[in-house]
Amino acid sequence: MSTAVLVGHRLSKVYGELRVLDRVDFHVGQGEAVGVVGPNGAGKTTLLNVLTGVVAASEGTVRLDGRDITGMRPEKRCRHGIGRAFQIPRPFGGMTVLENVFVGASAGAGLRGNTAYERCIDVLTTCGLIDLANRRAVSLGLLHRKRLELARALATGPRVLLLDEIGAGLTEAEADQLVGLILRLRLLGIAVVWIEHLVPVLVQVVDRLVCMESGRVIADGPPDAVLRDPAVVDAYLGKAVVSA
Amino acid sequence: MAAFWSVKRSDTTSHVGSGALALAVVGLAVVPQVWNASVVQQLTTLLILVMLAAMWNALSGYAGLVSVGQQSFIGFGAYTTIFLTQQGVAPYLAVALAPLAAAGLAICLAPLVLRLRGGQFAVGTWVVAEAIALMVMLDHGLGGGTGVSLRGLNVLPSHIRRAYTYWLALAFVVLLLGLLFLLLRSRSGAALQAIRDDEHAAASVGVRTAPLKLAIYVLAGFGCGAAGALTLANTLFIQPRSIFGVHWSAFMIFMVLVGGLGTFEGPIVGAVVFFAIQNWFSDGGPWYLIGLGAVAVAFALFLPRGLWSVVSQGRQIQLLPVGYHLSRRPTP
Amino acid sequence: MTWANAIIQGVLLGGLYALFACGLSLMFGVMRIINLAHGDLAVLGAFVVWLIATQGHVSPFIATVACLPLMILIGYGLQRTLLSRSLRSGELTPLLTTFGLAIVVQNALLQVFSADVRGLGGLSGLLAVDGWRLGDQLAVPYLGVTILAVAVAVLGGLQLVLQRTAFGREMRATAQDPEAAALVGIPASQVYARATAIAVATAAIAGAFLAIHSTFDPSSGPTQLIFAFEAVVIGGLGSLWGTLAGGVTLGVAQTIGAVIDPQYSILAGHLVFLIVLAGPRGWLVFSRRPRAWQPSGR
Amino acid sequence: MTELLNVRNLTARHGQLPAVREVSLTIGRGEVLALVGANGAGKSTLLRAIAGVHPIGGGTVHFDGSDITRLPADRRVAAGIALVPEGRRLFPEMTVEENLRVARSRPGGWELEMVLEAFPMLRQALRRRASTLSGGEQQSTAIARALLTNPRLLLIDEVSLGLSPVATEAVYKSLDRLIRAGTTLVLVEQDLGRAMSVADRIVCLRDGRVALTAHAGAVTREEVTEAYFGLGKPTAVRS
Amino acid sequence: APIAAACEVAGGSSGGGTSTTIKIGFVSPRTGPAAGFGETDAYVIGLARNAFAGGLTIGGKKYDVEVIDKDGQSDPQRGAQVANDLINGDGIDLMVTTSTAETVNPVADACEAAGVPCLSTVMPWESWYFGRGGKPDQPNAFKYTYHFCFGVEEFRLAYVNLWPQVKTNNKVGVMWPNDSTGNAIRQVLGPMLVKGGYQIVDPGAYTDGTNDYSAQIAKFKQEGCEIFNTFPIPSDFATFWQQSAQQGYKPKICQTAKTGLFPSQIESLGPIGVNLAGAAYWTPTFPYRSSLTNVTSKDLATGYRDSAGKQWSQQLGPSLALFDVAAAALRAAGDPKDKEAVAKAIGTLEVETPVGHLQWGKGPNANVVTTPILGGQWVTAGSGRFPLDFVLCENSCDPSVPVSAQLKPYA
Ligand SMILES: Nc1ncnc2c1ncn2[C@@H]1O[C@H](COP(=O)(O)OP(=O)(O)OP(=O)(O)O)[C@@H](O)[C@H]1O
Ligand SMILES: Nc1ncnc2c1ncn2[C@@H]1O[C@H](COP(=O)(O)OP(=O)(O)OP(=O)(O)O)[C@@H](O)[C@H]1O
Ligand SMILES: CC(C)C[C@H](N)C(=O)O
Ligand SMILES: [Mg+2]
Ligand SMILES: [Mg+2]
Repeated sequence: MSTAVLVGHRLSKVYGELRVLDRVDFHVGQGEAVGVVGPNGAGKTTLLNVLTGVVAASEGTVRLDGRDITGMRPEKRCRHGIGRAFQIPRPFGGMTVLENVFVGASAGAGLRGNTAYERCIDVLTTCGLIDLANRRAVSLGLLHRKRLELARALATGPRVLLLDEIGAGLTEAEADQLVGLILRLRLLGIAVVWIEHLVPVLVQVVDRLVCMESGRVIADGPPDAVLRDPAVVDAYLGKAVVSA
Repeated sequence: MAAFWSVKRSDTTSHVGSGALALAVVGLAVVPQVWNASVVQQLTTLLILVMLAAMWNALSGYAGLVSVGQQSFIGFGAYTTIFLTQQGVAPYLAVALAPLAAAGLAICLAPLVLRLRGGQFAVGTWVVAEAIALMVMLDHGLGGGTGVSLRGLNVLPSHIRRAYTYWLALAFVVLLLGLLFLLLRSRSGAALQAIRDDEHAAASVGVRTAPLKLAIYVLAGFGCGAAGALTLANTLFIQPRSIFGVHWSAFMIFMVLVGGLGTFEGPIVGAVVFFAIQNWFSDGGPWYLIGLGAVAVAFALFLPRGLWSVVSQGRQIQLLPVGYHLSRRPTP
Repeated sequence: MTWANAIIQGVLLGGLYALFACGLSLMFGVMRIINLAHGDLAVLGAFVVWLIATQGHVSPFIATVACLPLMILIGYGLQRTLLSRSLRSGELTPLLTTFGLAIVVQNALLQVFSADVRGLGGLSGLLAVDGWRLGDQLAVPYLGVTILAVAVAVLGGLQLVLQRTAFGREMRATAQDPEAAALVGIPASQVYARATAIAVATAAIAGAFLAIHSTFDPSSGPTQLIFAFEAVVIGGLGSLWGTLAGGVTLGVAQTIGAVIDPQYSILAGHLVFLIVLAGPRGWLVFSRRPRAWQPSGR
Repeated sequence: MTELLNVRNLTARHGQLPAVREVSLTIGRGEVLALVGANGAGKSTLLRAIAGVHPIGGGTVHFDGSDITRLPADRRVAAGIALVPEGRRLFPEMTVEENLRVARSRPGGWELEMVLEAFPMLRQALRRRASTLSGGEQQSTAIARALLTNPRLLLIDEVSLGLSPVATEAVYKSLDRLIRAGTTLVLVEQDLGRAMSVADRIVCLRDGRVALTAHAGAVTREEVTEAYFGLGKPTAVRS
Repeated sequence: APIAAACEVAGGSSGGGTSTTIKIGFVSPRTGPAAGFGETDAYVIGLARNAFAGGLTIGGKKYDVEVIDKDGQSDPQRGAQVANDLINGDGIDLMVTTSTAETVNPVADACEAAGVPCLSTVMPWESWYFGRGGKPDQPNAFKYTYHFCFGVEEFRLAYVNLWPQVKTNNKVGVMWPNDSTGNAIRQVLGPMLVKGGYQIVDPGAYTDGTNDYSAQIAKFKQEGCEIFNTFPIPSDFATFWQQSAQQGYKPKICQTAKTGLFPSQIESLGPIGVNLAGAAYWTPTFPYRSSLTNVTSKDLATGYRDSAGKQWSQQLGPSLALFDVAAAALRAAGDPKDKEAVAKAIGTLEVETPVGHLQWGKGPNANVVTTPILGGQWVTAGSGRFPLDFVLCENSCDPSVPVSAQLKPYA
């Protein structure tokens, strides 16, 4: 089990009455892939928001490589190697797909000139967007937008990649491609945190599965173990049978 | 895999375009020698309009900052020029220095103004302009509400004065468009547009939003300051009410939207159109203005993406290439 | 005493500003349109009222009521012809449309009515020129009270409509996402047209009272526009009560400023506005709200 | 089974590029049709065109015998067509309850209480601004909102997108109720197994064209997946 | 220097050269806030064009005369721009301009800078001379620009001869805005009136477009000012005057300037506008005729009424006077195409115009001739088609203009 890259310690987020995150401990190691599941509204996206700094934690700390980054602004965290794909895609509509990715490569990874272009081309190719490179992002359908989210995040050259339901709505074939891609990323030593409701897809990739419910982590461990955990089953899976 | 592809920033049209623009500048530079006073005077006005349009476009077209208050800097530039000349600075030197003061003002205003969003920003900037105007009116050293004339230019023979003003205007246009072009072509250009489209998402891919917005805001302040100072040099008399008037913003909106928002070339086209309308139809009194309004409405209805969109017809034609284009390498 | 008087006058002046701002607030709230023609539409209304009052020899108030149907029609038509179309192409396009509209209206009025100054005060009898005198330094003008009352009625009424009625709910829904509104059966274009109609009607009312409060000519439109915008921004988007509060804040700031030195009157208003703006974000308007399909951080 | 919706040679473009090309299909009353296809195939555009929120470039749409090709979206809702659009499109500044109440409902079975039973997670979110909802909560609200218009034809884009397995179950349960009530359904569902189990008929789009129509029982996963990407022989249209 | 030389060629090539047409440029506000001043222009320019139709014979040479009028849109930048177009584009030989600092100052500046003779009127000469940077100790600050108009001294004369006609406590409440007129008045008139035995109550300058004046009103009530004087734009005065009525401030004399120039500005006030005191820089009773058109003041007013269907306005006189002076100057120059000569000629000119007998050199400085402004009052018209009438109550600036009434107290 490799050293933890990104660690969240006793993270909480409170909105008025509502305790969306409740003292969550979370960590992901180098080259490790962690799947996050949980019923809708469990707090998964919020966890990501807190880790990326889009939302400030009400309490708790976030550490990257042991360094406390709790107060750090999102753009800074990104440049320190935290890449993030939003659950609901947020492309830069006015710009082309290529330019979207270029922003990631230049602002996020700090690349310039040809190295930046090479990065863009790689990423676009791996995400299967290369043929749409000169299309304006507004013109993409939902799933292409999701891929663009992924591509843009990859372009920032993250060491930790936080993915929020980028697989949702993929056809099986497309899902397989995605799985292949994530596996390759892991080989590159990139840590992956992947929120996904497509458990069958998830289990093909992750070493560890975390299940949240109403702001708490209710299970954390090897996928098959977690999926068999009765708490997880009735909170999340229902009678949906999953072969891990 | 990647070997088949390459990113291009410019193509033949843009090469031609850039060349043409360079030539145009050279051509413009010799106008005072070859053409008569009227042309020089007119072109000076046009150049000032181009500056204004380009700056407003930089703000709203590339950074999503829809300002209704750029007249703050126009007026500030003009009055700084007055002030400096009163301190014994040579008029043209003053005109050249004033924009820096305007940039300074922009830096001071930024902390307040740049926190605002959307319509809030629009109205906020407008109010700031009005407030500054009122403060200037309080200062009778600057002529208060009476307004003041720029004295001291009269010592030069009129044709020399005209030529100098013109060259100064031309120089500023080249400088500003140059700066803008470099900014947009640099990595910051893409980042700026990202902010315009979705500030949150931009931040989460590592874009430093604050400094970029500041940069563009200050640049626009500088540019409008220059336009103001030159307007003074061109018209010699100013009053707070008119030099800080919101109609400047209206004109900028007109020029940019008619030309084409968020394109480098559009505002220039728009400025020319506006200028043409002003000169050809202005003797019609009310009718001229009615015409102007009608044109604005017509464009909004039938050509909302502006004239430049017609030229480039969706295809990303750019005379000055600021975009990125992916193209397949001829595979060996 | 002068202070008390200043505050009273300020509150009443605020009523005028709020009335003026009402239409703006509505149009921005519902259609995200910054209507640069608002002031000139108000003056147009004033001219219509003036025509009716002088030709028909009726009191300005009857004339105002009489002109409403026309203004409603104008507003409705305006939205159906110009605005609806420019709304389809980008959020800035309406800015161009209304700018064009503004100068067309203003100069058409100049062409038709000449630059002569006109007023309705003279036709309003005592109401315009008298008030309750509470001591020699304290006076409460009938007109100011009337305007404030009308403002409260109009803005309050509309606020209730927006909050409580189905029509209001549909209006807010359309404001936030016209297409989605259509998908739940709301005819967006009609909602817009109604909103514009109401906005223009209130503009006319404001114009009429402006013409009673002072005099007007074709170029008067823009002069009050900025105060109206300030009121809207201070008050908070969609909240017409807020707009009322904003107007009053502005009015009081100006009258208090004037007591210190007449030159500070308008300046004080602006400064207070900027202070409010610089202050806590919470209740401020206009801030770009995230769209449904991209809530912040999601 | 008499036909409820009849689409003939429907074409829809985004700017220049055609996203739906001359698609023809008919849907019978009470039928459940699963619309599948790779991404970018044109599913959403097709649904949007049927719902009237995407300009129709060519062809006709008949609903219940009457031509609605030129009918604006809101009138189609009144006629009984509802769409749960891609990306939910809730009203961000309104509470969940307002989002649900704002729907102009035709006379019919669904009331607020019933949808809250169908989507229990919404109950405690009723007073919350829609913009603060989680992805799944938004999806549920969107479906609930559509149900409240009491549609005769319900079009759902990406049904289970972002829904947890339990939530998905819940949604399909409520869909069952609809189906039993005789509502006609068109679903875009990427979970093929799911699609084939609920649907009577599968229609697969490719590059905006119908690549395959088949009765759910009469076709294998393999054949459908082939149709997705147009591998192998041109797929026979069996019925 | 080579550059300069090069421009010399270009610069020189502008203008009409040696043609036999004289071009006169005319700039005034026709649109925008000051459009009221421009209402009569079309008629006056018509008269001038007719008069020039036959051309001018100067030094035995016959010249055609062309009048080109442009709209300054009540905006300085616009004014300067049209002026420059006239100078460089149309190559005018002489510029005439009128009405308010927003138009006159920038046009005059443009002419001074370009070396084109320019005549202007209808804005107090102090804001014209000092506002453009002339210094009190400078006898002739400008080489090409000349001005004829009343100044503060004329206002003083009018006031000190008008106000005694009603018995008051000589306490004058003043509202002078922070604009070209207001500032000139505050600087000079205030002290003069004090010397004249009046007590000035000045709450301080205010900004045009202010919507509430209760602060000032309160002050005037406290001090019990029985005379009130102001130089506001019409809408501001309306606001103020109504609030005064509402809050119970009724001076015995309400002396307005700028507002009250034109009938509509008073009519629009309704009843509270009647008996306001005003001042006029021209009325139909001015016993002079236009030397160019040979039209008498009386005919000027009736002619305008018949052609425009409107009541006479003070603008008629000075506007026509501009052309009288223009013609005279061109004649006196010997060579009308020689801008220098024309400018010089104006410096020593004597002309008869509707506003009086103008004579340069006798004015406060070489560039300015002062013209009268006479005190009077807006009263309900006994007869005729117009509700109000302006009657002169004093003529100290020009005794040859008949006085037709006594000032009545306002309330
Ligand atoms: N700004 C906010 N104000 C109030 N409540 C909020 C806010 N943001 C999120 N919530 C609530 O917090 C809970 C967790 O939201 P979150 O998006 O993290 O859930 P999730 O696990 O991502 O669910 P899903 O799988 O559906 O995306 C939800 O109930 C949501 O309504
Ligand atoms: N707004 C738009 N402008 C231009 N082109 C668009 C737009 N929206 C979609 N397209 C294109 O139209 C085609 C069909 O898109 P559509 O979203 O209908 O496909 P889809 O089957 O729904 O894909 P997905 O499964 O990703 O939602 C795609 O090529 C897409 O890129
Ligand atoms: C007539 C004067 C009292 C005012 C002058 N016309 C001006 O507006 O400058
Ligand atoms: Mg989520
Ligand atoms: Mg889709």
